[in-house]
Amino acid sequence: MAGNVEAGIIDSVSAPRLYGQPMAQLPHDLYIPPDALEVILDAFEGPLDLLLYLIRRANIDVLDIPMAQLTAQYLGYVEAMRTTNLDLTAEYLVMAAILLEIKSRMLLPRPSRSEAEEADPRAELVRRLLEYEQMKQTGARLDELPQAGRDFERIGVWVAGEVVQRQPQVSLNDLQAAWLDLMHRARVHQHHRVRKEELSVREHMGLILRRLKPLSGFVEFSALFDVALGVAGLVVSFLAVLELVREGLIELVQRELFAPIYVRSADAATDTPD
Amino acid sequence: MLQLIPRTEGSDSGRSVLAEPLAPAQLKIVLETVLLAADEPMTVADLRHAFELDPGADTVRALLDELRAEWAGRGVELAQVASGWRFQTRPEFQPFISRRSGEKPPRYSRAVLETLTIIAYRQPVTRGDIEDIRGVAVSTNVLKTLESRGWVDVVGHRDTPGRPALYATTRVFLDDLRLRSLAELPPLAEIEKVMDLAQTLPQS
Amino acid sequence: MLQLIPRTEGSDSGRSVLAEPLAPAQLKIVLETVLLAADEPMTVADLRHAFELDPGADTVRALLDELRAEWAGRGVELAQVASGWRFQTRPEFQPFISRRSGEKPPRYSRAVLETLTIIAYRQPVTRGDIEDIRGVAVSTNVLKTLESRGWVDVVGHRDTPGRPALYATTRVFLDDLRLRSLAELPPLAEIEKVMDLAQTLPQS
Repeated sequence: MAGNVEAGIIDSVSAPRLYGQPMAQLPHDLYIPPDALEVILDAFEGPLDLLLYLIRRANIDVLDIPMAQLTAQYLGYVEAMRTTNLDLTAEYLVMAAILLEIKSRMLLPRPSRSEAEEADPRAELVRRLLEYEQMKQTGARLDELPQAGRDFERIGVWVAGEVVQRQPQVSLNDLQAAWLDLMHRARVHQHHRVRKEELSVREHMGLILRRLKPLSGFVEFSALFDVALGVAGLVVSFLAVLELVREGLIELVQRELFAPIYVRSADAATDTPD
Repeated sequence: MLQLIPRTEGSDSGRSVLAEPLAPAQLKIVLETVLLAADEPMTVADLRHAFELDPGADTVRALLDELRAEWAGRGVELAQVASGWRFQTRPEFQPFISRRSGEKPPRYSRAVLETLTIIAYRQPVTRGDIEDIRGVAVSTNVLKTLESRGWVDVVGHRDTPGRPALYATTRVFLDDLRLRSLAELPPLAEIEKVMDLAQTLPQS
Repeated sequence: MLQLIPRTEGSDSGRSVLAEPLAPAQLKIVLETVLLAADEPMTVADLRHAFELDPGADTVRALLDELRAEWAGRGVELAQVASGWRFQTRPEFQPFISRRSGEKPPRYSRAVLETLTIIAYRQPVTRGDIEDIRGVAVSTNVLKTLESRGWVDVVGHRDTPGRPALYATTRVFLDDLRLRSLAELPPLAEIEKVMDLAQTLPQS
C-alpha cells in the first residue's frame, strides 16, 4: 500500500504540473482537507524532515530507499505546497533535484570496471537523513531535561539593604608596610631623613584647617580649643596653631590689645580680598 | 545565632563585621544565606571570599555537602551546576509555581531546538554547518533567540572565505539545564535507533 | 519526604504531580518553595492560587506562621511586608552578601597605599611633599581615588608659590580603620625599629 497512488483525486484540468509534466496523480496520503494540509506541511522543518516523514510513513528501510517511490511522494508534497501557496523555500526544490538525480543515476547501468569504487548514489542522502534524524531525536532528549525558568526556578531571595560595591580594604598593617617601603627607599636614596613627628600636633593642624575652611572667614581663637581634650589636648592644639602660623597656613588677627583673637585660613585671606 | 558586632555609622558595608572566626554551624548559616541570596551560581572560591577569614576550600565543600543533605526532601535543592553551587526548585514543584503565576513558559520551536542541539553536540559550528545538517536556512532569529538567552555565543571565526562565526554553547546553557559539563548532556541518539525510523512514533 | 507521583511521559509541566489534597506538612513545603522562588512578595490569596485545591486562608496563614518560626535563627527570614510575604536576608548578613561577588577583593595599588600613608603620618601635606618622600610623581588619579573614598581631603593651601593644596585624612578614614584618632596609628618610632631590624636582614 505504501507508495501506491490513487487516481482521480483531482481532475486533469487542475492537475498540478511538475517540471513541465502534468501530475495526474497525487500520493494517496495527500488526500487531506486543504486547511489541514497547510498545517501539516507547515510543520516540516525542511526537505530532510519531510523525507523522514515519508520514509517513516511508508515503512521504508532507510538503508535501501526505493528512490522512485520516495521521489514521487516527495514531488507530490512539494507540488501540493506550491498549489496551496505555502512559502516553498528553495531548499525543497534543491532536494527535488537531488532526488531526481539519484533516481536517474540508479537507472543507469554501472560501468563494471569502476564498480568497486562506485558508491551507492543514495549514500550521501542516507547519511544526511540519518544525521538529521539523530539530531532531531537528540534534541527531543535535550528538551526533556528540566530547564531553568520552565521546569524549575532559581532561588534569589530578596536582599535586605543595598548591595554596595566592594571597596579595597586597608589595614594598619598595610600602612605600616607602605611606610616601611618608603623609608627603605628613602634610606637607599639618602634624600629624605626620617625624624620623629609629633603626630598629634599634625593631626590637630589638619583638624583646625578643616574647621576654618568652610567658613572662609574668621573664627574666634578660643573656639579652636576644645576643653574636653584636657590639658595635653589643649597644649597640642596650641602647638598646632603655632605650627600653622609658622607655615603660613593660618592668619591671626587681633584688632586691639585684649580684644578677641580671630583666626582664619590663609586660603580665605587670599580668596576673599578685603 | 551569630554574634555580630554592631556596625558603626558611616562604615561601608564591604567591611568586616564579624571579627572572630566562625564556628562551623555559623559558617553553614552564612553559606546558606549567601547562596539563597545569590543571583548566579557560586564557586567554592566565591564562597570563601564571603568570609573575611577564609575557612578553606575543604571546610566550605564539607559544609555544602551537609547543606545539600539538610535540604533533601524539600521543594528547593542545593545543586552543583557548571558555574558552581546554587539553590533551585525541584521540577516536581513547578506546577505550583506556574499555576500561581498563571502562565506556562513556552517551549522552544523545533527550529530553535534543533539548532541548539547541533551547536551543543557539534560545537564549534558555523551557521553553514547547521544548515547542512538541518537542510534548511537557519534564520537569524533562531540564533538571536539562543544568544539572547545566553545559551550560545560566538567563540571565534573559521578561517575560510567570509570568516564565518563559530558558535558554541555557554556555561549558562549548562547551568540552565542543571548540568555540570557537556559530558552530562544526554548521549546522542544511537545510530541503530535512528535508522529504525519505522519504530519511532509518528510525529504530531 | 513527599509522595511524588512519577511523571508520565509527555506530561506537560503545568500538571500537578503532587497528589492533592496535600497534608499540612506537604502544604508547608509547597508554600516554602513557592515563596523562595517568587520574585516579589506574595499575599495569602496569591499563595492559595498555587494549589489546585484551595487549602483556605486560615490554613495558609497558620502555615506561614509555622514557617516563619522554623526559619528563625537563620540568615534568611520569612517576613511580612506591606505587599505580602517574602523571604529576605537579615540585615546582619549584609556584609557577607556584599562580599559575595566572585572577584577577588579589590586592592589599592602601591602608589595609593603609600600616598595614603604619607598623608596619614605627615598631614597636612602637599602633593609635592608626597612626591619628595615617594621619589616619584603622584598622579592625580591616586589622589582622586583617596578623595572619592572619602579618606582624604583638601584642608587648605600652603602659602608658597602655586599655593598647593594641603591634604589631610578625614574622620571617615579613622572610622573605616577603626581608629579613634590618628594617635592610634602605629607609631613611626616602632615602625622604624622594625625598619632597623629589617635592615640587618637581607631584603626580600
